Amino acid sequence: MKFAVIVFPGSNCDLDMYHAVKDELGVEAEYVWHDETSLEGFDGVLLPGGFSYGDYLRCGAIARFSPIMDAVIQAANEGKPVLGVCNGFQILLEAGLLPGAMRRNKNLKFICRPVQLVVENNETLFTNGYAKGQEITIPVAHGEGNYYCDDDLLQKLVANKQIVFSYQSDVNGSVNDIAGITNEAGNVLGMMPHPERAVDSLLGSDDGLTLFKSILSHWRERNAITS
Amino acid sequence: MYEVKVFVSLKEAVLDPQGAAVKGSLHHLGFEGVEEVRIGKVMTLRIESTADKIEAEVKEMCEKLLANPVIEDYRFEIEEVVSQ
Amino acid sequence: MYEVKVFVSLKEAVLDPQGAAVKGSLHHLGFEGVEEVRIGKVMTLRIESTADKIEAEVKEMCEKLLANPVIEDYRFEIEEVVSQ
Amino acid sequence: MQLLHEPSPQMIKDERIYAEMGVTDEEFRMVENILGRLPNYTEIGLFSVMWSEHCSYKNSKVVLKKFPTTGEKVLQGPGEGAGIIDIGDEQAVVFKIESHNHPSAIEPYQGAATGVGGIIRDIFSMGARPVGLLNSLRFGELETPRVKYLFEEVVAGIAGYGNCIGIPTVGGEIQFDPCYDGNPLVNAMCVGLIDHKDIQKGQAKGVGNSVIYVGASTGRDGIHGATFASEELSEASEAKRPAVQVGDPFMEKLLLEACLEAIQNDALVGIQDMGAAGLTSSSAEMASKAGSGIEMDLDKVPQREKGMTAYEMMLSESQERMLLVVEAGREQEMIDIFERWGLEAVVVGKVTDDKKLRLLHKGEVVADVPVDSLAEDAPVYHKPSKEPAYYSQFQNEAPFKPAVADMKETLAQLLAQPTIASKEWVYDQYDYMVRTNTVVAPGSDAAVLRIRDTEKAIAMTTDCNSRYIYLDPYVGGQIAIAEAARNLVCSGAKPLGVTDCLNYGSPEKPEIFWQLEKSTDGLSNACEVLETPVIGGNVSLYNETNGVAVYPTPVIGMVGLVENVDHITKQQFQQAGDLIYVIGE
Ligand SMILES: Nc1ncnc2c1ncn2[C@@H]1O[C@H](COP(=O)(O)OP(=O)(O)O)[C@@H](O)[C@H]1O
Repeated sequence: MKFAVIVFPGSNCDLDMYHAVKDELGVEAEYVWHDETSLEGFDGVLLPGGFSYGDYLRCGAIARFSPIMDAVIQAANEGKPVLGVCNGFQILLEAGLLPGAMRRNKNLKFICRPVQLVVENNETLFTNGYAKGQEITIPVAHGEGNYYCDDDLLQKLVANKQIVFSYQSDVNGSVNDIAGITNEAGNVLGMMPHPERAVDSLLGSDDGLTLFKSILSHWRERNAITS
Repeated sequence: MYEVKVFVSLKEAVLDPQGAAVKGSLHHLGFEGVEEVRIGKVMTLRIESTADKIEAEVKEMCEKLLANPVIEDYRFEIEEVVSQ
Repeated sequence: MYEVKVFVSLKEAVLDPQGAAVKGSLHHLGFEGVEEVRIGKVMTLRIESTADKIEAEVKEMCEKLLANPVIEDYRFEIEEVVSQ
Repeated sequence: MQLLHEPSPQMIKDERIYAEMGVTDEEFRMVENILGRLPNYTEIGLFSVMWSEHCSYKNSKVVLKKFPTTGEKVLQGPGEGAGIIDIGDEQAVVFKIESHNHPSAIEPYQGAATGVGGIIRDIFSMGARPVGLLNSLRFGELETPRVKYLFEEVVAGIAGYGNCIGIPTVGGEIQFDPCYDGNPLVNAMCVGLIDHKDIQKGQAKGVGNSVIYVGASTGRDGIHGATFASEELSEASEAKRPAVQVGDPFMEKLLLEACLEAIQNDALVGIQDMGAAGLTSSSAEMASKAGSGIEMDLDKVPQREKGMTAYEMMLSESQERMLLVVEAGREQEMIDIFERWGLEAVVVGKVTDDKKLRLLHKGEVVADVPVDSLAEDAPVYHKPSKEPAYYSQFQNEAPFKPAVADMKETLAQLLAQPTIASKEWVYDQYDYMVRTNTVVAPGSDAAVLRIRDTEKAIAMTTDCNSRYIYLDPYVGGQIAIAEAARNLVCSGAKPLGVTDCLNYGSPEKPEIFWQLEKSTDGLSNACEVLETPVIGGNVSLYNETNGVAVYPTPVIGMVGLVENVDHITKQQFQQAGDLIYVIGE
C-alpha cells in the first residue's frame, strides 16, 4: 500500500504523518506538493494538519483551491481512503467532501493536550481495529475545532453512523462532542485529534496507530479479494 | 476602479463565542448597558473591473472564497473610485 | 436602545498578512483585477443608553478594548433603534 | 515629497536632530571624525541604530567580556546569529534567547509574536532546523485588568506564532511581581539541530558576489525599533511612530523551509536575518565580518508602501526578511528555490572590496560609510557603578525565619500564588507536540526532545529567580545558573551550555550598573564551575517605567544532552509504592 501525504504551503504536521505511516506502520509514503495534479499510483490520501496559507481567512479555505484538490476529490469519489486530520479536516469541510463547518473553540483559545475519545463507529475502514465504544487517548492541537452542523444534518450523521469519534467530555464546544466524521460512503474521514501524534508510546500514547493499521488491513483484504 | 466592502458575519443561529467574550469584557469594564455583541469581518477590496461585471464578480468571490455559506452570511457595497 | 457598528482596521502602514493571502488566492481563482485586500473587523453592538452619553461611551469602549490604537484605526456608526 | 523634508547635514548638526535618534553630542562628533564630513540624514540614521545599545552593546560589552565562552564542544560562540555546541555524530545544537520587552508592552500579541519570529530566524539563518521554542515572561501582579490583558495577549501571541509555523513551544517560566507592572518582560528562546556540514556564517565574502534580499517586502513599520528598545518606556514613547510590527508566521514558515533548502546549494556564501535595524545591521555586519564592503541599490528593494525614503528602508524593521550573499553568476539557482516556495528573491547589490556600505537610491549615492565604523567601532562605555543602599541594609538584617503554624494551609497558600501555581493554562495553548519529538512536555523540570534516528535527546530549560538576584546579585546569579543546570540534570541530561538574556533597568544609574556587574560575575563564576560556556545571548536595558527599574532579571536558557532516551526522568511520581528520597542539604 502506498500513501500520499499532501503538502500545502503552511502544512506542518506533514512530517509527523509521513513518519507515522512510513516508520511506525511500515508502508510506503510520499509527499505530494499542493500544485501537482495527479494522485496516480497512490492507494490512500493523507491531508496533514498545520496552518495552510496561515489559516488567514478561514481554516482550510484557501488550500481547498490548490491544484491537487481535484485529484483528492477524484480519489474520494473512486472510494480510496482519504484521511484529513486537523487542518486536513478543515480543508475537507471547505472542499465539501465532508458536511458541516468549523468555528473557533468555545474558549477562544488554542487547545493542545491529550484527550479521551470514544470510538462511536468501528465499522469503518479507519476504525475496524478498535472496539465499539473503546476509549482511546489521542492529542488535539487546534484553535478552530468547534464542529458545527444544524439539527437536520446532525440527525443524518447519526442515522448514517457518520460520527466516528467523539470527545469523552466537552473539549471545544463541538456539536454533540463530535471529534471526527466520515462522508456517507465512509471512505473519507475528517478528525480534529491527531492520530499521527499517537503512534509511539515514548511520546505518550500509541492509540492512533490502530487507525492506520485499520486502513492497511482493509486495503489488504480488498486487494486479496479483487486481485 | 472599484472599492468594494464585503461584510461577512456568522448566521444568526450560530453562536458567536467571540462576541460573547467581548460583551463579558465590556460589562467587566463597567459598560453594563451592552446587551449584545456580534463580531464579523469586513474586507475592503480594490478591484479593476467594469460596471457591467463588477457585481457578478464580487458575488462569485464571496460564494467561492470570502464566506462559508454553511455558517456565514455576506453582503457587499460597491463604490466606483477614481484610480490614483 | 442603540445599534452601534464599530469598524476596526489595521492602520495603513501596518502589514496585513490576511489581506495579502486572500488577494493571492483571488488571483489564483482568476480574479486578476483585485489590486488590494485589507481585512478588518466589524462589531455590531446593541446598547441601552441615552442620546447624550452614547457617543462618549462607544468612544471609550473602542479605546479601552475594541481597538488597539498602536496598530489599528477605528470608526463607528450609531443608530437609534426601538427596543423590541 | 518626503525627501524634501529631510533635514540637511548642517541642520542635523545645528538643531541637534541626531539627539532625537538617541545619538549623544560626543557620538555625533565621533561620526563627523569617521566620515571627515557631516553625515546626511540617512547616514546618521545608520549610525543611530547601529550604535544603539540593542545593536552595539555599548553599555554592556564590559560585563559580557567576563563570560566564559569557549569549550571543547563549542563550535560557535557569541557573535553570530546563535551559538552552536557539538553533540557528537556530526550533529550540533544551536540556541539563543532574545528579548521583545518593549514591543510587547505596547502591543502584547504582536510584540510577543514577532519576538518568537525573530529568534526563530536567528536559528535557521545558521542553517539549523528549529526544533523547540521556550520563553520567559514577567508581569506585574495578576490583579489589574491591564496586567491580565498583557498576560493573556502575550501568551496568545507566542502561541499564535509558534503554533502556526509549526515549531513546538516546549517550556518556559513565568513570574508575577509588582516590579514588572509597567514593564513586562518577554524573552523568547529557540533551539535548533544542525549537521556540522550545514553550518552557515553571516558573511559577505567574495568581491563581485551578489547580495540577495528574500522574504517579505519592506514597509514603514518599526522604524527605529532598535533605538526604541534601548530607551525607557515613557508617555512620550506612546506618541512616537508605532515601533511595533505585525508578524506573518505563514510567510516565515515558507522562508524557513526555503532557507533550509538554499543552504544545501553551494552557491550560497553567507546568510543573515534582518532583525533589529533590518537592512542596516544585516548588510553592515555581513560585510564587516568578511572584511569586505557592500553596495546596494535601494530601488530594487521590494517595498510595501509608496515613496519610501532611503532612511525609511534602511531602518525599517519589517519582519520575515533575510539577506543572502550568493556566488556571482549563480543567482538564478537561489531565486528558483525561493520562487518554488512562493517567495520574492531579488538581487539588490554586490560585495565590494572597499569596506564601505554604499547605498544608491534613484541614481544617487545616499550613504557612503565605512562598514567597520557601523558594526564594530561603536563607543564602549564603562558606566560608574555603586552599591545600592538597599543592599547593605539587607545584608545586615538577621536571616528571616518564617513562622509556619499550619503546614497544610501554608502549602495551599503557596500553591495558589500565580508564580508558583500550575502553568497548564498557559502551555495548553502552545502546540508542544508538533513534529512529534517531545518526550517530556511542559509541566516537568525541563523539556526533552528526542533526536530522530539516534538514541539521543536534548533537554532545555529557562530559569531566573530575579528576587534572589535583587537581594544579592552575585549569589543570585550563581543560583540562576545552578537552577537551570539542576533542571537539566533531573531530566537525565548533562548541561552543555548557556544562552542568557540580561534584562535590567537603566545603566546610567550607578546602582543598576552595579547590579549588572555583580550578577554577571555570579553567572560567570557558576558557568565556569559547571563548565557550561555562554554561547550567545541578548541584552535589554532601560526596563523602567517612570524611573523605577525592574528587578535585575538575567534569564538563563540552558541546553543539555541526554545520551540515551532510556535515561530520561520526569518530575511526576510514577507509581504508588515508589520510595521518596531527599538528597542534598
Ligand atoms: N511561559 C511558559 N511557557 C511554556 N511552559 C511554561 C511556561 N511557564 C511555565 N511553563 C512550564 O511549566 C512548568 C513549571 O514551570 P515553573 O513553575 O517555572 O517550574 P520550575 O520552578 O520547576 O522550573 C515547566 O515545565 C515549564 O516549562
